[in-house]
Amino acid sequence: MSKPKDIELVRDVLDTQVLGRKKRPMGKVDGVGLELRDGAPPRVAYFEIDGVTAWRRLGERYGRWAARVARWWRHTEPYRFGWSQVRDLGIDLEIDVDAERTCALDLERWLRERFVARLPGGRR
Amino acid sequence: MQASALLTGRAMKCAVCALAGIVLAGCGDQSEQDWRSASSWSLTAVVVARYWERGDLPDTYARRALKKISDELGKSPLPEAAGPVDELLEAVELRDRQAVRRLVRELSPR
Amino acid sequence: MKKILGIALGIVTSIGGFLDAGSIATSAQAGAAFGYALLWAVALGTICVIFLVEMSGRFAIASGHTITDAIRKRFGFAVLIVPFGATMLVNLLVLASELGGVCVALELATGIGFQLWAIPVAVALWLLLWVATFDVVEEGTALLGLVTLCFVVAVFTLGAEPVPLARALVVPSLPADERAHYLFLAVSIIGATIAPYLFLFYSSGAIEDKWDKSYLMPNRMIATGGMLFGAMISMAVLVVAALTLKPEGIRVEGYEQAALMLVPAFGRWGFYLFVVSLAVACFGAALELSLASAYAMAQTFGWNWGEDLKPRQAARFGTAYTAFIVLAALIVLTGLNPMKLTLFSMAITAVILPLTVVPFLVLMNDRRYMKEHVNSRFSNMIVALIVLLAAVLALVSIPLEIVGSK
Amino acid sequence: MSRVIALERYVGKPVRDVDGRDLGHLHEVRMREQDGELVVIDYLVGRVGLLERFSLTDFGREVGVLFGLNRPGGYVVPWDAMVFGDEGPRCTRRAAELERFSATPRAER
Repeated sequence: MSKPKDIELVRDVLDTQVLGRKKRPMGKVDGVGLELRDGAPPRVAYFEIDGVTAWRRLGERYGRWAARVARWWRHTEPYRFGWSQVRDLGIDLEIDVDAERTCALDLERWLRERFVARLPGGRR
Repeated sequence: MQASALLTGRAMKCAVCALAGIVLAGCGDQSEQDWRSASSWSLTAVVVARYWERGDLPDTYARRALKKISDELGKSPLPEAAGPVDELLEAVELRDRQAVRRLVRELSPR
Repeated sequence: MKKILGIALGIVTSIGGFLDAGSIATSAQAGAAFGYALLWAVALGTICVIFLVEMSGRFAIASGHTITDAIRKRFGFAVLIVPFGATMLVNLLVLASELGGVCVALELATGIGFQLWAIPVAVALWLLLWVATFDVVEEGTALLGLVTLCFVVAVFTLGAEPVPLARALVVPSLPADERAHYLFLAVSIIGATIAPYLFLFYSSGAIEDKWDKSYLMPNRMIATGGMLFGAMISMAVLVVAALTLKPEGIRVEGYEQAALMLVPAFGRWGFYLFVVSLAVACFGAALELSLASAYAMAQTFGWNWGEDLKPRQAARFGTAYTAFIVLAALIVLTGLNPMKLTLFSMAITAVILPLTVVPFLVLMNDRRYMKEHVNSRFSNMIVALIVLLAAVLALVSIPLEIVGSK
Repeated sequence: MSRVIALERYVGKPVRDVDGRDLGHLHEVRMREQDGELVVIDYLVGRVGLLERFSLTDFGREVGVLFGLNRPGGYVVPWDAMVFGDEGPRCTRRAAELERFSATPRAER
């Protein structure tokens, strides 16, 4: 378990795979919220996992389309976590969170209930 | 019946030779591909018939292949070439090996 | 001992990915139209794919990343989306070609039109992925794939002369006639040989099997041995077509014509061997392709992935390949000539190759990912040259082929 | 007074200095952990965008030479000299006042 002190945000964090507890994949670091403060250096407010955020990086229009599509599975807000929740940062970024309980897996749960469970063998 | 088969068989033989000749001479550019393809399909029909007659191909395949070749030739610049293929097809459908053998002998280009 | 078994298995499984609708269609056409002349294209593609597959295994071992994963992290989402989108599109076309190949094989065997087979074949494919585990899928198709060795046997039965064969393998030649079609076929052969899904799939497998440093050598052997093994079979297809179809004046435009090529070698068995080879090779490739595409999606968006997970545990992954198979089946249902579809998919593969290969090469030279295992300059040059050459040739020859066939 | 910006939207965007001179693209944010928080030290702005992301190792530079991109280097903008507005990131100092850096292949971390 290691958390480096010096970080190059784009190279080390952005687009890195995020794992929850028990190494459960949750998504990628799609966005970073940076808090700009008066008289103090900016700090990371949160890291964000959200497909809509990722698509928005291609342009505002793609972001709007992605948001519209995401509404199908009632996904309305991005999943956010702070630096204090990060336990390990290397090839992947591990956070101390139970992935299943987060909105990062909205689509996963929606597909599991609406689609996979209705097909033969999908309940196993 | 036999005579007419012979006649159309000869017509096809001529057609195949003519096709091959045209292809070898390399005529018009745009239609060159079409001629090549038509000649190849005609020759395929002969090979299918020959292999079938030897008992090397199942009936269903031989019938379907000949049908398809006949369709392809019908669309080609030389739709007449489809005639002899239909004849082969008929002989295969009747499982008349002798007729097929004879047609193949007549059609095979030297 | 276990590793030796693993290597043997790796070599055998790579046939599943190597010999597919693309290789059979392009090799058969090339042999029938130009004799041995295009053997160099198979050789060139094989050299390149050996390097690429070895690299993707080494990359997984050294960095712990799959390729898609690393491209996203290194270059960002906006850059990844370009090769990702292009690869997905081509994968879909190729999957449709493979499904089409299985359907045509069934049509040849039963006389029932290939479009009617699209749905049953797609369902069978999907069900295997849905309920079976990865090992069953991979090893099963690999063992069945051994039937394609019949093409190699046929080369010997037919008595191919080795000298002209060897010359065509090493010395590229340009025919006097039909140069545009010749180039198009060369490009399609290279595209069929260097399928991107092949090395994307391979790197995912290495991560899933948790390869460590001790696998560096086995990786090299599997990549070289497996790809050579596969190349030998697709060369055999080309040689057999040159020996049996070309003298009859048959140019392969449909699988009906290709189906004749083994008859002179094996008689009645020849027809069935061709049909079974086509069905097995295409089905194996379709399995790998569906999985590889779902892997790529999961790794792009960070989902759960892995064939050993139950669909419940990886719902997005399962949905991805399901959707993929459905779309491919729809393409087959449109009734496009499967062989034409295959040839164009292969040529387009050659066009988009640089999009995945160039970022991958940059990664292979990045010490932060590769540590001391970075590429040598030689392998960089080989892969970059072949891939760029193929892409340029493809861009030139695809329009010519379209104009020529109208 | 503080506000939160979506940093990923500014990555790769062109940056101008106070005189309107083009500095290159924003391609890296260097941070350090201080008292359990991740804090910005400075921003790297390069003449060739993607410079940091396409780590310029030997091969990268070879590709760069081929495509005429081989002018590695750029400016280090301290945290207090960067403003994030609607129209993109902007540097509040002159280019001449900024520290330069060159993107030579770094040693392994």
